[in-house]
Amino acid sequence: MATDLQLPVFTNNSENELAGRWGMVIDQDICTGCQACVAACAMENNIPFVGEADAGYGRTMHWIRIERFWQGTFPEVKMTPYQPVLCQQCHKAPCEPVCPVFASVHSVSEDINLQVYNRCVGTRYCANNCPYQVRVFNWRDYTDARQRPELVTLQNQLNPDVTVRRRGVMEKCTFCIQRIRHVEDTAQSEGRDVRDGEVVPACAQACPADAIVFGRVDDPTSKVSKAAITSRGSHMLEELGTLPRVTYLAGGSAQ
Amino acid sequence: MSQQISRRDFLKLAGVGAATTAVLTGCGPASRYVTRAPYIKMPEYTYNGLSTFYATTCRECSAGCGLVIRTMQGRAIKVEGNPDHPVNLGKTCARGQATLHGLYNPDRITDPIQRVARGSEGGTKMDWDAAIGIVADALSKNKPDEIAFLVGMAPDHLFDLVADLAKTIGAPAPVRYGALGMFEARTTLVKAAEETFGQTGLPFFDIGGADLVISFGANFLETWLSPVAQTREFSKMRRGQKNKRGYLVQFESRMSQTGAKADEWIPITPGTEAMVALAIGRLIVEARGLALPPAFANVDVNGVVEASGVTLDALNRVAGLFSLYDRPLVIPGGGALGLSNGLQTAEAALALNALAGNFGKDGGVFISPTNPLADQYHRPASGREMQDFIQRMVDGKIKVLFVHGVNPLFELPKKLGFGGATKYVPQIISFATFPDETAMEADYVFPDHHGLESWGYQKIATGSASSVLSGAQPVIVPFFNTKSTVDVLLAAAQKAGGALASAFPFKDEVEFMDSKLASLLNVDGFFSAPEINTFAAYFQQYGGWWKTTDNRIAPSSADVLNRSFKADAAQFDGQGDFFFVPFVSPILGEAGANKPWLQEVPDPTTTIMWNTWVEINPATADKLGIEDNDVVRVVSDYGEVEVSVYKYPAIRPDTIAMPFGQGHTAYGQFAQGRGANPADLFGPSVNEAGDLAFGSLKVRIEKTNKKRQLSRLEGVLGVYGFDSK
Amino acid sequence: MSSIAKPLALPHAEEQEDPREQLMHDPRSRGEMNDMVMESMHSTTWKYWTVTGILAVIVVVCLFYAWYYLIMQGLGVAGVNRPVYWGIFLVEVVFWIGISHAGTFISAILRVLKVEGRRPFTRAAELMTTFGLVQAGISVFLHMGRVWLSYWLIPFPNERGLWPDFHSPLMWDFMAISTYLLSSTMYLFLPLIPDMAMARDRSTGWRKAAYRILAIGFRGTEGEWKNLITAMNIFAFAIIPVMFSVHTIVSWDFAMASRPGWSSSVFGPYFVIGALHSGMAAVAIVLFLIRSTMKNMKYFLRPEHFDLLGKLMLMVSMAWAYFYFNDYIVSWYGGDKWEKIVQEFTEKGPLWYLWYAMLFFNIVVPFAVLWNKKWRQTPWLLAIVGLLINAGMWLERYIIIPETLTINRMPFTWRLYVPGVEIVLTIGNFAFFFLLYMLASRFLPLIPVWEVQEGHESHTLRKIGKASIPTLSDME
Amino acid sequence: MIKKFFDALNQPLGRIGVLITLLVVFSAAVWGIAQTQKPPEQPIQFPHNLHVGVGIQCLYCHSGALRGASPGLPTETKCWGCHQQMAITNTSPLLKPLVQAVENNQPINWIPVAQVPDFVRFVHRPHIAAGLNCEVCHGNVSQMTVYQNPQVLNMGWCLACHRAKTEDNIQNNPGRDPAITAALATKRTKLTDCSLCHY
Repeated sequence: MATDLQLPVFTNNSENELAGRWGMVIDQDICTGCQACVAACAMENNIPFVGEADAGYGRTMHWIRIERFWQGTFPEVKMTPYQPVLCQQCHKAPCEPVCPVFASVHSVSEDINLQVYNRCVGTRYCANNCPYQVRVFNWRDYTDARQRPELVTLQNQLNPDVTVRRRGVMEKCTFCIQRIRHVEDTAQSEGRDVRDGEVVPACAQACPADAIVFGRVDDPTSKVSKAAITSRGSHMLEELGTLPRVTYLAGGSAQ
Repeated sequence: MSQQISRRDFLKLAGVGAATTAVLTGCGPASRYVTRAPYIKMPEYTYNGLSTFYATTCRECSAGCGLVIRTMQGRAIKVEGNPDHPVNLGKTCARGQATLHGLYNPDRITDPIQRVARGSEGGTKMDWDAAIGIVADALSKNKPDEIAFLVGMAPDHLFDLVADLAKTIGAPAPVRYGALGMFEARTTLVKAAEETFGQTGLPFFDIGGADLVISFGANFLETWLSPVAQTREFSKMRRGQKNKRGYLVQFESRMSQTGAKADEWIPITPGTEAMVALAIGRLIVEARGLALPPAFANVDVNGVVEASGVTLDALNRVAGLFSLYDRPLVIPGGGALGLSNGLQTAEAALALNALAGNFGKDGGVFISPTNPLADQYHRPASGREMQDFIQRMVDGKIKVLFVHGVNPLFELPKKLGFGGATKYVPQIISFATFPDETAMEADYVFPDHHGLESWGYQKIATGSASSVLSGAQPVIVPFFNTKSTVDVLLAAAQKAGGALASAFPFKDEVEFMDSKLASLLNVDGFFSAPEINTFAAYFQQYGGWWKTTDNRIAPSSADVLNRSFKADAAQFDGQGDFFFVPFVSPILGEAGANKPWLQEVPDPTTTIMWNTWVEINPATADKLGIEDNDVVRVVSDYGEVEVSVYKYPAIRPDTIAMPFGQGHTAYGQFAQGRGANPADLFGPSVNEAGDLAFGSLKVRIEKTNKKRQLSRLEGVLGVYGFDSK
Repeated sequence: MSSIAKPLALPHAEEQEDPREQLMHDPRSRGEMNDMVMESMHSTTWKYWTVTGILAVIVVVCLFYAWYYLIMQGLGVAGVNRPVYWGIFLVEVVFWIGISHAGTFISAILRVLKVEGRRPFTRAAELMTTFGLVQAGISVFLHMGRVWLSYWLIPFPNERGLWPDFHSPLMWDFMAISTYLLSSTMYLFLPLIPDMAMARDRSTGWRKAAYRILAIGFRGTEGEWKNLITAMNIFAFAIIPVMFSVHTIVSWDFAMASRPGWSSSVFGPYFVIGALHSGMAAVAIVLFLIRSTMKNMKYFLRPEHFDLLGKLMLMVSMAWAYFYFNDYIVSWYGGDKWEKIVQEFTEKGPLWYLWYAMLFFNIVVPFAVLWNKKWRQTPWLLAIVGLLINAGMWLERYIIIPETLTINRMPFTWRLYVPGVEIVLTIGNFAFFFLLYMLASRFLPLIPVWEVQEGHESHTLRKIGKASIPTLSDME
Repeated sequence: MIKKFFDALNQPLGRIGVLITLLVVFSAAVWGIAQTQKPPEQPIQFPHNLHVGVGIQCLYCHSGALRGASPGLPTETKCWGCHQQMAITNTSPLLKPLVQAVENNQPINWIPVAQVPDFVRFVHRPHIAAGLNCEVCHGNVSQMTVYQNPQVLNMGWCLACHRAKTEDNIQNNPGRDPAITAALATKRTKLTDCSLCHY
């Protein structure tokens, strides 16, 4: 057998690559924290529910969670603007180099972070190293209908485009790569480029406030690139140099 | 197959044997020995391996958002919003997303059942012919005025049929009820509009057109009226305008999700909203140096400051906002209306709108468009009407009760006595899809299809500027041996014979729908068609029919300001120390508790999952020696519940709050025995409009020395510091 | 070779402690020593079998059955959650690797430095190395979510063209631990050869068959001795860098991660010293147990050896304290927001008592006890100190892993860790270690008897001041 | 006793015993693996050779391959469409299951053979679009009765082709055109990306 000894090469920071490919803008000022994205994501990506005890112990499987904090005490109490936190699809992702088996790996063609479920051996190092804490682990066999008989009928809802994960596997937001792939495939079959706004992840699709915008960040005319150009924009934990692909627009009274 | 295949037959044939076993085996190469069953007869518009999308209407609440369901090989896979639908424009809420967990819920009632004894689990299975016979007997063998229909809030084709049916046999009109209607205080809104404008209809608040929104308790981002539409409008208000950011002020005693989005959240003593509104009006008039109109003449600003706990500065600031912004809008709603003076609050808020001069203008107040199929707005039953209904039951005036789409045993306050009244009704027939509390008490359960398996239309009450009739169609073949209630009633009418049979000569519900839709032929709208088959085909394809014009009705506002408004302090029942603020869980709504994924979606403000909590101000809790997760007993004059404590920073110290949505005693494995129901505490008092004054309660708290851990998404260590547990 | 050294007549005998209290002063004949060691291996009382049986039951239930349960149910039965993705399993890994360091340190470094006091207890320490590494390896596998795929960490050519990622510290870890396990096993085996030959010549039955294989034909010729000594010298020198690198690499699992409280450049030496700290203490416990439970061991293991061990423990404890505060002060002085929160959390958070307990056990206890020579020479006291130090070092790892992981850069997710099935498996792990040791104690000579004899033969007692010190004889 | 056992192993007969035991274990493993590779029992012993032999195109029945991920299995109505016109349908015992299924409106439960694991998302369309014929992967179906995979459908096999198609060599780039070289490199990045198949 001819063995290909080529190891995936970690990309350098050439200007071109820094431009990125897919990106997201989340406007915290109009996010109402309604959790539609959370539910939509779960339905699209076959995310299991874990039950009350595990949910209360930090084992929820949400790929996107909405954070909020309290400031001050009554009556001057304020809630910080809702902040949906999902995988930031870092260009220089801390989760990637620590995986011993390349299960957490960068997709060079799409410039997003991948989690290859079937390669994952469950060391959970990537989750430790993720500064955003957006990786979730299948602590139990949450999807096994033999162990959870209530799933027998519920599993009819599973999306056939997305792998159903079993115990011991790390997972995270994929920017709905099945939708990206589907749209790319359609565009290719029609002999054209992917149009702006054609790829819509489940969260952005559901968001009643239209607070989530998704698209190509390397295209300066795309909706997402335009939305990101504002003084309100920032990246989460920018100081770590992870080059996230999700831009947050600050909430509150900033113009 | 020789005869003409109706549209429904076609779908039925198409889906039989669709593959369900593949793709389910998970992350491992274990799928080798699965089998694949191809379609017997594939629908012609379906391709192997490609999804098929069906437009339909969401039935999770009565707002009626348009959905597009992605299906594959006969299975419903994903809920997406219908981008054309004027109510939601392609967006959905969490409840809408989880509707598939209702469709494929493991606890659904699979067959028609005759209960051995009321309240007992299960029962003997029947076949549908026998079931139809029982319905036919019930319709024909009872005196017409002893037949009662109790249906859900959504004004759909079933409601039309039942209304027609009742009219034909001479029975009392069907009663529509839903807990959301109670918490929204729709009757109060409608009554206030009627008194203020002299016009019947549900007020429409054009949030998207406004640049300043002042809300008195209206939780319009959560469950109030049409949340998805209002969220979209909110987003337009906040960031959709050029060079201007919309401003939201929220008056309420407990910070709701809407309050969390407010730029200014002003805690206010419950029941003082009306006077605060009038005081703001007076301050505006005074600041502008105008003559004081009678509307605001009676209010004493200093007295208001004292009663409401809102500082004069705050009142002045809010009054000042009216001059800073071009299109202010005042919304009364939710908890503020469910008080003994709720009608006053609604009217005072409308008076403020009148002062802002925004009746019938962009960013102002309208009357919601009337529906294409209705001449005027039919509001659901108010609390008082439900009390009358229950009284009729107790008096033995109801011999047979048909229940569909509503779960009065859970949704009505226990104190109203529906549970006790059922024993005076000899025959209760439920059409419930799920084994809810009322279905458990019914003699017969003839399960209806899930919303995604059934045909129908829904008359949209509000949420869109145009008049909308939303369409529904089955997206999959019925998963269980259920039958559409409309079909059951139509078949029963045929079986009963006589006038009934001739009044309803329809083969099935699609024909019935067509008969109703016929009035829309050749009417200008999103599409129009000259004959019914074309129209019906478009109707299914686009998920409904709607006008493309602005059909909102501008209210007449001539002399609102010259009326005199009252603003009394609200009356509170009971001797407790705390005001009680019940609110509908924004995630679960009234009927979401049986969907596991909704249970696991965290509450937006507290991030609690899977349970009920009571919100207490941390300072109050410390004073009482109560910690997070302590179980306390909340006691009102009418009942008590035991519930875990959540120390909520944004609630008045003299107020406690509890979400509605849990506390089921039936309703499937995910809902049963989980949490507590705040409606158990409610009293029977109603406000002037007849809506239940559910918030007019004073309760007290008793410690129980028990602890029950609440499941939170938030990490307590990080959000509240190391010291808290 | 000289004849057996005779006890010297000391000029001021009445002022001296009895010279026979030291092993070097108390030589017995070779045959006698061999028989004493053989007897210690053969004497199996009912107590021994009871303890072994109980341990075996514990291992089967708490380790193998619990592991099966863990694999079938998934890691949900353990206490790990978000954000504490690594729990007690990793604590155990670091702990056991730490324990394993003492063996090499005592055996290799002291051998290289020709410290005579090491002779009777090198074997016990080396066995600890190997068995500790076995536990560490088990803990690594316990920790993995899909352990049945763990062979993917091994670089082997496959049809997919996939390799493990050599960027990952876990990969280095995997390599380092397997190298260390291999080399320490070899290093355990080499000095065992003459003893195996000795045992072969003095036993019958299956033991003889087994020893015959293990002795690989060693007969004690000059050439064989020469080769053996050369091999041991090479190994002794070669294994020292391996030993230092292993724990440095283990520390890189943490130091390379971008977690507050972890990314610290001093972690390498700090972890090595920590490993020695717990390792020395563990040797003290094991020596005490051997001495008090096995036959004839009071002859070989004497207060002088505990004294030496006590001194080493004191020294390492001071070094550990230096490195700990080095790490602490740097992150305190550095003023990074998140580092500060981590420190505040460990000191004032809900688990503050662990931090104080750790400092007390690791610094205060050895300081208070080990300065006193008499106390150092009291085996049971030293064993208790060792126990406390091990508890302290276990807590130190607990603080570094699950407790530090509680804090991250997303305060919304901070959550405490409550161990679940880990506790059972930890019990199983310890039981397995002791079970292996128990079985080995009746199969392998725990005293490297040839080394002791070599010491007797090649050393004489010299009087330096008032003390008589065994020194290399002039002949060498 | 243990010694006796060890001693016995040292005898020639003992050694042969060890050898036999090892052989049995090894051949059981081989047999077990072989079992998983056998074509499964199908509800109808569908003769591919016959159907291909009369000139039916693959895509006539498995038309989904042109449009999307799954080529799909023909509906019963499609089978019946032809078969109801043939006399053999009513006589052949092999076709009994089809007749029965059609009469009872029952689905036929085929067992998929050319199958990738669930964590692999294989889409047929781009492969057809790239000009691959069905037999490149599925072998010469005209020679098979019940379909059988011509090779193990594993990742190495997929990747070998993805790599070969994108290699910068004489076959793919005869003129050493730098533009083609760049295009091949881009294509290779895409075709060897994990996210192409695993999500």
